[in-house]
Amino acid sequence: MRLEGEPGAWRFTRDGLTRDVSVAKLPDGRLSLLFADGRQVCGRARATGMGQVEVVVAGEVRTVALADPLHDRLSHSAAPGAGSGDEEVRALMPGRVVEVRVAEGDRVASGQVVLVLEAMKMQNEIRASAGGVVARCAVAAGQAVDGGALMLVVRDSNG
Amino acid sequence: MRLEGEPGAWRFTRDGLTRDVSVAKLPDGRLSLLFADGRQVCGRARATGMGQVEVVVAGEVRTVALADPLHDRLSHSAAPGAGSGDEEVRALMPGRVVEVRVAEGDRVASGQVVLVLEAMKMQNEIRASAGGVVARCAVAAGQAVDGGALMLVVRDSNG
Amino acid sequence: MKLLVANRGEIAVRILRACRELGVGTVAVFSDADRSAPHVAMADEAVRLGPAPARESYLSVERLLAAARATGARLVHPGYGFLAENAAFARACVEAGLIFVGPDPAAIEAMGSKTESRRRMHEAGVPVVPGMMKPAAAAREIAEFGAKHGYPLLLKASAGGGGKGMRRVESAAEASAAFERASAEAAASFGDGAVYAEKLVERPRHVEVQVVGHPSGEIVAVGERECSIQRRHQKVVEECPSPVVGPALRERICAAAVRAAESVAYTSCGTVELLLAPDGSFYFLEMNTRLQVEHPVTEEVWGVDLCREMIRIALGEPLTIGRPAMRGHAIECRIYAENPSRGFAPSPGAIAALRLPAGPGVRNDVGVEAGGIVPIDYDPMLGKLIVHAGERSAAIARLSRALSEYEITGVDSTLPLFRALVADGEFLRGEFDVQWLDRRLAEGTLLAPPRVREEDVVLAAVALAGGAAVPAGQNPPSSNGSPWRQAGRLEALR
Amino acid sequence: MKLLVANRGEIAVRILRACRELGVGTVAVFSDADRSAPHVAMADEAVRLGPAPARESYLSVERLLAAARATGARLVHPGYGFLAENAAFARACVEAGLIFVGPDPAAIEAMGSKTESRRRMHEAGVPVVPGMMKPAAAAREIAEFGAKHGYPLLLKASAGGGGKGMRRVESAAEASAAFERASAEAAASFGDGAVYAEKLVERPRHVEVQVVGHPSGEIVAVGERECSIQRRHQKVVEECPSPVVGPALRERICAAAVRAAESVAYTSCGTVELLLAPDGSFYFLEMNTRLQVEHPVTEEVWGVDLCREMIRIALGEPLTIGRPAMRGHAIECRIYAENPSRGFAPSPGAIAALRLPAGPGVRNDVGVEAGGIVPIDYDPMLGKLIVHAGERSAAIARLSRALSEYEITGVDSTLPLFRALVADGEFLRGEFDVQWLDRRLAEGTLLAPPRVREEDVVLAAVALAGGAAVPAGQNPPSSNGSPWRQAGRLEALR
Repeated sequence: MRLEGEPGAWRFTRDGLTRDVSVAKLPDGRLSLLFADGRQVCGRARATGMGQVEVVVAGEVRTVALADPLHDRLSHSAAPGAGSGDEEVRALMPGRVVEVRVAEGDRVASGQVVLVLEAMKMQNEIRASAGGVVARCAVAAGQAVDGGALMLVVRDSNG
Repeated sequence: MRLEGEPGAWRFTRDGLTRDVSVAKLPDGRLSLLFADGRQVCGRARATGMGQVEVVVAGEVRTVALADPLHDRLSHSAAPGAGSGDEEVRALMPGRVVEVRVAEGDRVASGQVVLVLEAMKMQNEIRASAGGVVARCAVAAGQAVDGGALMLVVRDSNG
Repeated sequence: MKLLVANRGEIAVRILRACRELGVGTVAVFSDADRSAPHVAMADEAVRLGPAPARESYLSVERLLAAARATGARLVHPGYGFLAENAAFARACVEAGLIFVGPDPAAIEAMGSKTESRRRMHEAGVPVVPGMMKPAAAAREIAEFGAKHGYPLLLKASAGGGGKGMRRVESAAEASAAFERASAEAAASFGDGAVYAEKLVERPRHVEVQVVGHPSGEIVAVGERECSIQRRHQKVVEECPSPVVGPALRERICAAAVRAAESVAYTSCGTVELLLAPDGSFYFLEMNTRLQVEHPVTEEVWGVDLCREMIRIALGEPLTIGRPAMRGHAIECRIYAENPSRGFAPSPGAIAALRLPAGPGVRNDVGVEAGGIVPIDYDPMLGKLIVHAGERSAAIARLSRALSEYEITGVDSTLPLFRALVADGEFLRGEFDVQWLDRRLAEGTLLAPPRVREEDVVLAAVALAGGAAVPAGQNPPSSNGSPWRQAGRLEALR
Repeated sequence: MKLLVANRGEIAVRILRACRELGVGTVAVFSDADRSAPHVAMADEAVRLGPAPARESYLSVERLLAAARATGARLVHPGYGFLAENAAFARACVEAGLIFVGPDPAAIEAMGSKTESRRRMHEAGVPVVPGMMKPAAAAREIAEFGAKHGYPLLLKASAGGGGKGMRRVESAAEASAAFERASAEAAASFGDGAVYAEKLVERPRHVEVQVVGHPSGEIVAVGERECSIQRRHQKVVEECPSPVVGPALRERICAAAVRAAESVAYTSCGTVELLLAPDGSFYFLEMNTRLQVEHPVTEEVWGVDLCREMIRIALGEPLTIGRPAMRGHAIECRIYAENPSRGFAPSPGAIAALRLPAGPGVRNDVGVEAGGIVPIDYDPMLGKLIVHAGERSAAIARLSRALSEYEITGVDSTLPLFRALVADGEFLRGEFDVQWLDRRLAEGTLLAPPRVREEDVVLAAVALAGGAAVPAGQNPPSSNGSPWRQAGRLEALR
């Protein structure tokens, strides 16, 4: 699944099928999605945590599992940073840091929760994708971050 | 006319008559005023500038002139400050400073607009009540102020 | 089966609801001003027509047909206004293989022509306002016309317009002098002294009959609507039934309306508009070959669903309307974004708050919502409030109650006019005619400036001073420590 | 003239609206949980009763009477629930010089007693479910009872309860063995072998008749309501008319209901509840001596205003109800803050969004609003959706349409149940009885887990990625500079 574009105009690709969708915000907060073939869906979506998104369409509530990939990708491990073996943990979406569970110098294991990021009202546990030592912690609890912002650098202690 | 109390419970006095009123905010933003005798008024009020307040009760729009006194009293010139001849300009209501038109050291004339304070969605020009020199400017544009907060000190240049 | 609604606002919403209830798929169209409008949000599919101006969007036959093609819509419903009575559009739909939800284009055309429709009414035995077919050659002809049709008459300049050369004639004795003067005036004004006489209907009411025709040839009249409350020929409040129409008159006007519809083999919902004189005589005005704005009052009182019936007819289904019977009284208020205290100046902009009334006998047909924008490009109608109750006085009481719940802020609205009406003695007694509202507005005896009450002052003062504590069950605000809030005191407000 | 509404929620709002339409002043009462509730905001005056628990507020006779005294209210309307069928409260109102809007306290008392009401029905010739008046001395008595009243029977332990010792008897041949076993079982369970027989009404429907009585002695029956869709004996959906009651049966049950009301000289709005067997026989269940939750479906179909009539009667005015006639079909859904997928667990809390349906044939009687709190202290009913259309199938289509517009977020609601109902074949065919809903819920064949659609996934992804540009006509947001927003790209969501 792949979503490209910007607010208002998106391209959604899944299973090899691509759909262009124009999106407008309605006065009551719902979104109107208008597909290129004319079909429309109006509704709300609210992240409820654990990769789950609650959508409300025509008053009906359904839960969509955007599952682990989104969850994981709220931070992403970017290309090698300053030193080889460094893993940069960046925010993929704008959000707010709720909790930082590590400090510089801490050892972290692969998969360990390093911080909690709130985005779209969903609290997301961000895990280290590899073990190492926290080389840098660029954010503090309560801080707002832009999408793409560097939050943490984990240095491969073997590197 | 005199209004004493605090949010939720007020005492209103006019023409020698005193009325106690309990006030609740309704989910849609209206206020419910409940007088001691049981009578109730529900509605909205919005300052429209120039001391005018638009009230909406049972959907009917009426305009109340609270006139200059309120306007003026959004800031008040408090008791003498540090030095004799000092005039303290304080915010009488919580609000946000929209614009500061003077800097420390500036000469101001009596009646000159020194800053603009937004309170209850109304932008209010705050004027110096006496001429002098700005001895202190304690606020900046964009800053939120509590009721009672010191905003400016004007020193009587003759004092 | 899919239907394209070639309209916007409340009537588009009304049609979309009918489609949903019928299980018919829906296509909305929109201009750039309406991307976030309720009628778009309610449709299964939506197609952009073009920029905001109606010429480039809702009035563009070409773009509407393209939208139908693109979505595979089989039916097109024009609503009212825009292209609803445009025979060329109806014809273009049919030629494109679409079903136009309305009468045959020929019926639209015939009724769209003043002269052709009068001719047909004459043939069908439907009364039209009597008038001389050609200019009077002499004063004697005026007197003869008056003797035949009764006084007063109105002399009109054949070449005239705009009231010039018009002259009232009260009796035969005045005929001669009036003819001379009107002819001289016409000659001076228009270079042509020709004048003709028409019967003058004084203090007329606007009463109209709802008809439903079917391709089988069956035509049913569904009672009348009273639409005399008008502002400059624009209906503002409509009622069903008319307070002055009893069973006998109803039978007569319904029979005439059926004859009118038959004269053009009418096959959809339509309305025959009549001028009703105080003596009970009535005259054909015109026939509206579409669903009217005010159709809901008929629906409420007669227990029919005109919008549904109209679509069913277009789908080739039989009438389900049967022999409906009246029950109770309904009143509709057209709520416009206009300020009645400022000459009904349009008030486009953003709707801040919108509180709709509810409960028994209250129907809201609304095309906007809170936070939405009222564009400057179209008719500024926001929606309609329809009330229904057991009898007229109860309906007015219910209307008054509903108006007390209705709140629109951000834009001006005609709500204050309706609040004044429900408290007006003449309105309560049903004593009005088509000029009544303009007369009362001009006199300044209807819209009193609102009187500020003591409670308003307290509300204003309290609101500005900080209002209420936080509602029960909600968290206290994060801000604190305001000394002013601790012991607020706002002196000498006035 | 001023009326105090001794209730809260949607029924308080309903009564306040009726008062406003009648020109009667209003006093609301509230507990600390309800200071900001709609029923308070709608009243001319309001009085705090006490803390949230009903005992200390809406159930406190003393505080209600004090509120009436303090405000000078002359009438007290109890609504339904709380003190509505409490004869002591009605009597206390009368003794305090107030007008209780309801029947005479004696009528409340008589109908409140199971034995007394059965006795009166017997005298009035209103059928009650036949049962032996004392335990059977021998199996022969069972067979005699069966011969007289027909099979199947139900044997019940005199000392029993909770279904223990109950035994079905299909025919005379089974009577003897069943009696022995039931008696032995009863003796084992309760130490008392006494059993008696009652006629077993199989697959019964709950049908009830609306009556309106007047002090003049006149009592009018206003047709029946079908209330068989129940969850554990609690009505969830009501209709008017019943899909299984035709004109002949209607006449019979209405006549019986009038006799029932006459037996207690009933002088207000009330309801005679009946058990209707598949063969058309019916039996008195109980009489509710108050306005019912489901009164709106009768109002819509019969064109009457029961709430208004009830207050008018209390004011000593004559009946205006006349000889009403039926038209169309109405359905009511009770919308509770409960989760039907979790055993109807109550869901108190703050209502985030509340979008009400509107348009033709839709009535909202609602006691909450967006942003309001549903307290844990009271019945979790948020309000009622009532639809009305020309016939049952059209009413269901309209209900389905209205449900597609209805949105409640923040708390769970019973809306999903109604959406399932309007798509269910048995419901559409009217094939249900009082156990039907519980049966279908237990089977798990009614509430299917919602199926996620492709569009839902797109909506979720798009919303999380930033959704829409700013609506036309509004200012762009002040935040900027997010590189992600500039060229947003959210890869590999799944």
